[in-house]
Amino acid sequence: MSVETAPPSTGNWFSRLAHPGQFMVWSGKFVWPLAILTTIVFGFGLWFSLFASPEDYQMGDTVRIMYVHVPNAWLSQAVYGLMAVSALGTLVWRHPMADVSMKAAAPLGAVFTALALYTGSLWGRPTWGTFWEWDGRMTSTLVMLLIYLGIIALWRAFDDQLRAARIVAVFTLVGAINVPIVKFSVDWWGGLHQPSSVLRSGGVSIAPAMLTALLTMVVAFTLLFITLQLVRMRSEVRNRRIAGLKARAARSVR
Amino acid sequence: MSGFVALIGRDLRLAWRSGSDALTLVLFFVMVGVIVPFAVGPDPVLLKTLAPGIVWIAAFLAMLLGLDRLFRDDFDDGTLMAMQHAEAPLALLIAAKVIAHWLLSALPLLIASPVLAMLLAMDVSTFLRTVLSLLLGTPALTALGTIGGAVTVSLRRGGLIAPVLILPLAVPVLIFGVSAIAPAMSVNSATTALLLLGALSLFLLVLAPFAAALALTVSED
Amino acid sequence: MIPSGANLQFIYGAWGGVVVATVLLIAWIWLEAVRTRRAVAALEANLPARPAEPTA
Amino acid sequence: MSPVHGTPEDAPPRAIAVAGLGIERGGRTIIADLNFVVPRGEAMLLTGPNGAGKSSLLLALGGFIRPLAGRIDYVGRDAETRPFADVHFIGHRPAIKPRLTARENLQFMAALLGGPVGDVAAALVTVGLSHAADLDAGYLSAGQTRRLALARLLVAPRPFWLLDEPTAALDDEGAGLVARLIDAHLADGGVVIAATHHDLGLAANPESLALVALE
Repeated sequence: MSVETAPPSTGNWFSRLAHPGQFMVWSGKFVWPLAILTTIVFGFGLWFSLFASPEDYQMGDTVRIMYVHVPNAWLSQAVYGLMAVSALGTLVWRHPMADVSMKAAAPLGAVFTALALYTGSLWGRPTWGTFWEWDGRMTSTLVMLLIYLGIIALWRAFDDQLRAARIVAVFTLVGAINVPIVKFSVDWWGGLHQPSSVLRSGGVSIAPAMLTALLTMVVAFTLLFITLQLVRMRSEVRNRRIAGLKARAARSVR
Repeated sequence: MSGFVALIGRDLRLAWRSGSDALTLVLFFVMVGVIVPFAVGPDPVLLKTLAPGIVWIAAFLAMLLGLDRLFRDDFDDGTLMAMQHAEAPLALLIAAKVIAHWLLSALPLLIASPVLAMLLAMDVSTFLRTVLSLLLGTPALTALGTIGGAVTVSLRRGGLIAPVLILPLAVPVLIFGVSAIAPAMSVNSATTALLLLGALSLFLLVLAPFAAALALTVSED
Repeated sequence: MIPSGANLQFIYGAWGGVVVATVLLIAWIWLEAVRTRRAVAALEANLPARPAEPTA
Repeated sequence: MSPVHGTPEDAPPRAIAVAGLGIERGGRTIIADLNFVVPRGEAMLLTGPNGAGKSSLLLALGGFIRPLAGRIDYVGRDAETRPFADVHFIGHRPAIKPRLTARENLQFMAALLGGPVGDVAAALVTVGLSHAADLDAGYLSAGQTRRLALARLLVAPRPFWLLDEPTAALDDEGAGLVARLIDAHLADGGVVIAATHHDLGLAANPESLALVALE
């Protein structure tokens, strides 16, 4: 199935806007502006978090790890949320770009979740004394990473990516329903065995300067995700075009 | 001889292109390790003593999980029949399959084992001994897996029977494997376990290609 | 002021890791974009006579 | 590996001889007391309704099924080749991996089936797949996949051919290709036994053996 470039005549502007051919047209205009905006916000973020914010009275400078940990932890949830919405888009509204966005987001979600785990374990290291502590929130992030990697493995298990889209969408939705349950049970399990650690009780008093740094970093990472997601979606649309062209090349007259 | 090399190359290229088999195996291996603390509690001291056993059970199950796919695809698309008519004897081709299967299942597990070691609070020396025992033990699991895969290839529902069939035969591998690491063992009995494990692997590596070849030729199309 | 204090190596470790990972991620996605753009161009360039059926 | 291109006069005797052959499938005897000889340079077509045992006979000839009774002799098979390393068996399943390109599939087959290194590129041209050589085989149509399977006959020359409905999924042009391949092989002194539903249009009119569905 090669990607038609002519947009369907009927349908509201939303479905016309999201038509693969049209998507490639308007998304192209957004990539570089978004990239520049992301760099600027990161500039501010770095300035705030490394220089223009005070130490924590308890942890001293170790708190600065928070500025990279929290954004990644937030994105690990947000990206899955986007994938769940895209899954709905694929199954319910049959949106042509929905499965493209779902497939593009999976590896990004996995990377952000892995970074959340990495920074979390380093942040906890001074207090725990080991790189890994079966703390409730950290463990649920680990389970989240396994779900992401499972979805990536599921995508790669199919030869035909179009048939795969709907099946992966079903699993993503099932996952979306179960993620809150997993998080609750793991947190509960964590609480069972652990005196509340600094991470859990949010013992960090957020000074105003810290808050601005944290929010700026969250916005910066989110913009980074949006830019990368857009570029990955464009590549995915091209991958489908390649598959279509190859199929036509095989059938073309010798 | 060229068939031997071509088969290994083909299997590695196929696995590289899809990549999902190796990733699934590693995920299964890590997941078995991750769920144990949920069951027995996160106490690092307890986990540390159980760690060698957990890592071995995880590798053991992951290897058995992967064996059904060994011949399934080749059987379904007719390549197995071509292999029976190959220039090289079938046993030699199966030896190539054993090597390819080891590279695609045991090696990813070895590479992923540090993750499990960290999760289970293993100290470095125990971890190194675990990797050594896995290195010596997994060839035996691959060899047994090959026999299991060949015996059940023609079964429509072979997927489940193969691991159950092979598990009892693989118990010695688990016993020697874990005892080669367990801190309680004295040094020389640990090394004896390691040597026995190596011997077991060598023996099974020699036996498997012929046994599997026989199983495949006998399982009429 | 530049971060200082006891657990310096963890701060640098965390930030360093994130920076390296982000750079690698951007590089991989950039290469993927370039690869697919070139592949489409190549395939479209030597697409033989357009077969009869529309490209539906 | 005896070269296929033995000169006709002093060519060593070569044939597939079957005597008193009995085959049972799924508890039913479907072939009983079958006798025939297909000498060098000759082809034999197996015809008959589905379930008459055409495929089973070919599987038995290919050594995949052990016959109930009787003997199958490959006359002229030289001592040092492995029993079936001089037989090409092409059944319904093409032995093609969708994720490998057409060229990679054929290169693997050439290495697997051994023999003098047949030229993969030339074989792809002969079967009309040169334009799709570097495409994943998953993109090929059923007919093209069948051609790729047939290309195996060219890259690893072997005297005995067992073909189960070689023209399945092929258009007329494809069927013409099969006829040309078989004619060339017979001219080289090869032996071909093929199960087919319709006339293959071979140059020399081949013997044909109509298998009748037993009881």
